[in-house]
Amino acid sequence: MRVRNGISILLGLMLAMAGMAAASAQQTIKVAYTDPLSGPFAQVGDANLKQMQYIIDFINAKGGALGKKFELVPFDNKSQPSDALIALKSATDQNMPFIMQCSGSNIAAALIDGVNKHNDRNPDNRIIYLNCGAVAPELTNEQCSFWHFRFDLHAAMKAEVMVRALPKDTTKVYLINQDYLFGQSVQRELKTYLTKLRPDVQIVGDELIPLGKIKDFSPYITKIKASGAQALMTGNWGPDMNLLIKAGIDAGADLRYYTFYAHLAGGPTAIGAGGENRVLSVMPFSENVSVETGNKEAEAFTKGFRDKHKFDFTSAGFRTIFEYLQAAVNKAGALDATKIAYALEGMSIRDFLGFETTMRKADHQLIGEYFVGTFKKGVKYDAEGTGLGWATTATILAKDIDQPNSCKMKRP
Amino acid sequence: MEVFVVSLLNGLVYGMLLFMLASGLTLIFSMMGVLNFAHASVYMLGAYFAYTISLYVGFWPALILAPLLCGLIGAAIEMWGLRRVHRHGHVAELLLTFGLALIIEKVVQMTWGLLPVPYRIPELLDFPLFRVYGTQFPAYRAFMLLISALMFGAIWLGLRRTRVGLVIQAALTHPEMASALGHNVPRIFTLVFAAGTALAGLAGVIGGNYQVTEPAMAFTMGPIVFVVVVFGGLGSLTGCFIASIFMGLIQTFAVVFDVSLADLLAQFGIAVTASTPFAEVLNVTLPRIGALLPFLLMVLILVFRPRGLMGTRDT
Amino acid sequence: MTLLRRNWPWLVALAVLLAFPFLFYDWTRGRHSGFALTLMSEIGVMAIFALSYNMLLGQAGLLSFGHAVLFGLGAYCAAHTVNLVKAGTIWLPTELVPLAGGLGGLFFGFVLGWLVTKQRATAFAMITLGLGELVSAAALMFMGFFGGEGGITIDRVMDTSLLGVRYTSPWQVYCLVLGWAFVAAVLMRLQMQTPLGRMANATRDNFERAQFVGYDPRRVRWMQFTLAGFFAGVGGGLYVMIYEIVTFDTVSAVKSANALLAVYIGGAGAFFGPVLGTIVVVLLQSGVSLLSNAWLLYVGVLFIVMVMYAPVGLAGLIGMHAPLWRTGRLRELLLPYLRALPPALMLFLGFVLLVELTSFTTIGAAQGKRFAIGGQTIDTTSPLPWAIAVAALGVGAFWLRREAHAFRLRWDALMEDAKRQAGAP
Amino acid sequence: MTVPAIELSDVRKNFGATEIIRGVDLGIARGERHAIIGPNGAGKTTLFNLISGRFPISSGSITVNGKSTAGLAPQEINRLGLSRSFQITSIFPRMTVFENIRCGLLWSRGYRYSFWHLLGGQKALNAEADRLLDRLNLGDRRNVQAGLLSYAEQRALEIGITIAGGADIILLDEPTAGMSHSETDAAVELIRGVSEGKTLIMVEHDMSVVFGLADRITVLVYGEVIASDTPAAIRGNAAVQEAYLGTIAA
Repeated sequence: MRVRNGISILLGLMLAMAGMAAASAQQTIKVAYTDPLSGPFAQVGDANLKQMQYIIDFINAKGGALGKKFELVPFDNKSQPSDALIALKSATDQNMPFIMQCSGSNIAAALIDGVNKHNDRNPDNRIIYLNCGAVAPELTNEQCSFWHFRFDLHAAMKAEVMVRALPKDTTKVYLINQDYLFGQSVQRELKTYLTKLRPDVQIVGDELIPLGKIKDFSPYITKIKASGAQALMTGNWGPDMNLLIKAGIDAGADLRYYTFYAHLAGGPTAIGAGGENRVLSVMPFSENVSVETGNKEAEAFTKGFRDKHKFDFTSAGFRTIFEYLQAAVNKAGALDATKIAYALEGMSIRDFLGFETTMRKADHQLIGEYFVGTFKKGVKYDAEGTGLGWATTATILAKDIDQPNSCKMKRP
Repeated sequence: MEVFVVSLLNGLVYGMLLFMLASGLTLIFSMMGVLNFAHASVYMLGAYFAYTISLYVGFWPALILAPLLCGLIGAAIEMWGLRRVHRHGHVAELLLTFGLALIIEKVVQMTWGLLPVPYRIPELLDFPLFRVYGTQFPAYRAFMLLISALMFGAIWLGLRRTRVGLVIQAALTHPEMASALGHNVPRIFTLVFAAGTALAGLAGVIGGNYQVTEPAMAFTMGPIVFVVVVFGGLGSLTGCFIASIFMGLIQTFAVVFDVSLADLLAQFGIAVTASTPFAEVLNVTLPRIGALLPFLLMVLILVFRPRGLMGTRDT
Repeated sequence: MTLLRRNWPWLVALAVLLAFPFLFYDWTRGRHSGFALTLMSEIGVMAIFALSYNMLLGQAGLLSFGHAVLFGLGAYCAAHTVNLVKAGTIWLPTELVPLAGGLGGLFFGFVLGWLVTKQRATAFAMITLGLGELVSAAALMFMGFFGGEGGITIDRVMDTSLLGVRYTSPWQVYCLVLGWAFVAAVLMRLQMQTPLGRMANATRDNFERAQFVGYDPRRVRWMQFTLAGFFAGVGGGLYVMIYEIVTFDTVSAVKSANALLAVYIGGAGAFFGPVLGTIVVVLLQSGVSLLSNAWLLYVGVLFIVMVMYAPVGLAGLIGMHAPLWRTGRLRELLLPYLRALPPALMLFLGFVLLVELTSFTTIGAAQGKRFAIGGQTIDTTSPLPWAIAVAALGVGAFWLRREAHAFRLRWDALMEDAKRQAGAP
Repeated sequence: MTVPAIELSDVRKNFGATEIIRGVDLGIARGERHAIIGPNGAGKTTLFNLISGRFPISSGSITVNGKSTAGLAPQEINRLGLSRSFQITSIFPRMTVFENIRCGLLWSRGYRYSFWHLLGGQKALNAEADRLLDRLNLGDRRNVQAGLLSYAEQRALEIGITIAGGADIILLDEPTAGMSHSETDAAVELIRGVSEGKTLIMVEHDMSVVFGLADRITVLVYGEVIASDTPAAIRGNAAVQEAYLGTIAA
């Protein structure tokens, strides 16, 4: 009896689900965007979404592509690869030509694999994956794909940037990273480039910590101090970075913190004034760059976001992605993923800060300039209302980080 | 020696923070049998309340007001939530708090946003108290130690010297006895739950600026508190205290000792190479798994001694 | 023949589920909706997972916080198996990949079960919690088996199919999922009626009594845990077939919590409860999360409402109507239900409006979204929508209370009648 | 000389510092109906718990059907042929009456931990469970949830579960406690019937039940056996009169 009832209800629910089916005509160029929009990492996706929306409005005001406007369609992937793949299915159902994702190399790996298979199996309904921040080097090396384009430097390149920005008088460094694929590769690459570019630097300690499990970093600071390190290099993000730096500042350790992510949303707030002149971050963009280079157009663009959102524009660099899209779609002349992908590879653009960038044909890795900023008082645009902001201390040009790759690209 | 002393101090501070959170949960868990999943959420609420209050009237009033608010919320949860589902058993109670944890996280996100809030240490305490071998010991940590020690003393006295305390103590070890003694059990339950959540709130007030106040802080702190409570044992505040300090110290010292199972085997003349079975596991060093040790210890102690370290009855 | 007569609902359900995706079929382009199929496949997998979880919670009274460990490890086993098959090391028909996952789950269920089933009740729950944390941390640390953050990827197109299907389209995979889900559900249903299944109930009800009828409760728990591991592993194997990747998320606490939510919302007491719960939870997660930022809040509130007012779950609520159905007086409830509907709807809409308004002023607005109902943009800063929301909430709640009281009286009277009627012959 | 059903020699049990059972020696012959009586706190139930393996003994030895129970778990003692009921009703409340009885039967009919037999198809087993239900006068309550039965019915069900497994030694802990007169009479008849040809040991406060059923009676006072004899002898035993019956008579 129960079973029978259960089944009839099940059927009823399923029918209700049918009501959710939807199809829409293709009036805009839809870009599916999937990142965590809920759960513990919601801040990442949330911050990106706001900034992209602003950029897209800007690009659309400049004409969009092929006379159509770009439209961002967000999907919450809850940091789960399976949900990202469901988002991919949803995007292909609606014939969206692009899917974009920024956070988490595990999800990126799943998406590359999923996009490859989908495009293989459905030649009439292909999709391009735009990677705006998943940085595992593997993604454009062993796992490289014709359908995947990465618009951020990968971990090895960032490591090189960090090493190049290390001042001459720093000779003892300590490496601390999270114990998973990304952290491990940062650790490895930092060592590689330290030996290669700075043989004078001594690595006095290297440490892997379990991801997101440490609540008190004081013991690590004690250990780091005991090692006599002058600088700490870390790819940590989120609480693992915030708590690490806080613990160091609290203990009064005389250290400089070289990070990958201190400039991202939440970082400056968590670090606070104690990080002045101590915290450095490797970044694709800082609002103060345009001030420092006197680029009025770029400054107006970024200021517009601040005025509108009362919020830092840390990822204005995403504008480059959409400028590439705009150019590539126009060049391809049709919303055809294959044609757009061919148009994208090898394309070069002078970005809005005035630097040359190239989408490397061999591995679909964007090579562009990168900055290292120091957390300082007295800059024009401060970060998160802390009164401190990022002053550029080093600018690394594309040619300096044009690392080789091992990609064997298969083209359709 | 230097590392040892500093680590000892750090371990103590962290252990005391854990104790502040865990003591409330021990009270609740031991007496009502409720494994309160929302406990760490209240800890988070405490931090956020303190942040907001300190924006208007400063840190010191927040130190009193925020825990009170948390206590009120706790009382509300007990009276309108837990009491209702009590007859459906402990699983239902646990699930209720589990649902509350989900809701509180979302409500915090909706109220204070997704990013960390700038909840800072009061300026009065923002200076290094003393230096040990060149490492500063911030005054705020000493303050944390002081507060938690005071709290421990207050609970201790409260349980020993007041009438309600004596009833609670009796009920801690023999929950079925309290009602037999003719006490208003629902009222005592409400009181204990409110007191427990207020303690969590207090921990939030002084832990929120020591760590980072953000919506994920409950999620990261939650499991470890359970570990402490279960490890310490049901019905024993002393056990809880020892477990907190122990967990604080073990995580601190695990960082210092750079050894792995492979090193241990090497002592016995067995060399671990890449081709050894499970080489990957054997080569893991202690600092890499330091933060996981509490979970390992909890599993082990539950398997072999389900009443925990000093528990008066089985979990 | 009697078998068919008694079990026709199962077959009807199977047929309907097979036909169902065609509701989403895109006739203009001549293809299935990949989203709908993947979502339904996901429901199938999660339903198996939830049913296997209920083998512990519902059947044996064991509250686990780490069931995803078995699911995930099963998935990893299946993924490695597929890669071995692809490499030509072993031969296995594509259709039996989930079985490889199941055997993996069985193995880990047996090994880990030895540890966790030493205790029951809260101690059991805490051990599974700890174990879940340990395994999910290990999954990130050890590259060999778990493949690190990137996980293990597979290609499900294997050329070893027994049916000659290549499983390139989501539709083919959906059929595979449906088949396995059906088989697994039948097996789990049957397992309930075996001596072990019954003794699991017995140890849940009264483990001491079970001892004094000759059974070792621990052994019962262990075996039940192992079997639950098998079915969770089958689910994991199917997961691999759908997504062609398995990452550390599959062993995470979030996945375990999902099973718990599904089972409890659906009802642990009835066999189909977890399936019902899975549908609700997956739709909330994948459907509502597209519409609303606050979906997690809705899940939490739904969950709490269920725990407080309907601990028997959705299936239990439906089951309560069975006596009336038998006596043919179900339609007498129609009017009371209809009367309770408007206030309930009002309460619900008021609540949703309030949540959405709040969510849009704090999170949504910053995202540059507009709050629109039926194309009409709503200004979240004006007091009117807020007043409407609060009023709807308040009036709805008050009205529902009154209707609920009337409903309760009618219900009790009907049940009393039904009981007398049932007792009469 | 046949092996006694149960033999206790110098059995002691202490909880912490308190010694509850203080050196009990007791032999119970096969086929005997044996009652254990004594004032509250005498340790009767504790003795049952020791015999059935619920608690470990502190010292001494217990044999069941000639085999020592040292270190055995309750279920292992059960498999030696000993079954017991509880003072506080102990059934499977969320299962039906029929399933309760069938659970009692499973082990002894060799089903063990099987997960491949479908119980619906085990005709002999189900028929046997139904026969037992009829004997317990619970036939018409067959499909009711056990937790919903009346108190007396639950007690009857508990006896049913206890004897279902076919154990030849049956321990009943206050089987008629809390029953009305008519219910008690029915229960006594039931116990008399089901213990036919078996060894029965029971703790009971109702003296009419004790003297109506028992072949022998053991009197336990403060953890010590002060007398163990036929009902008639016990009735006449001065020490018992003094320690126990006297208080009731007075």
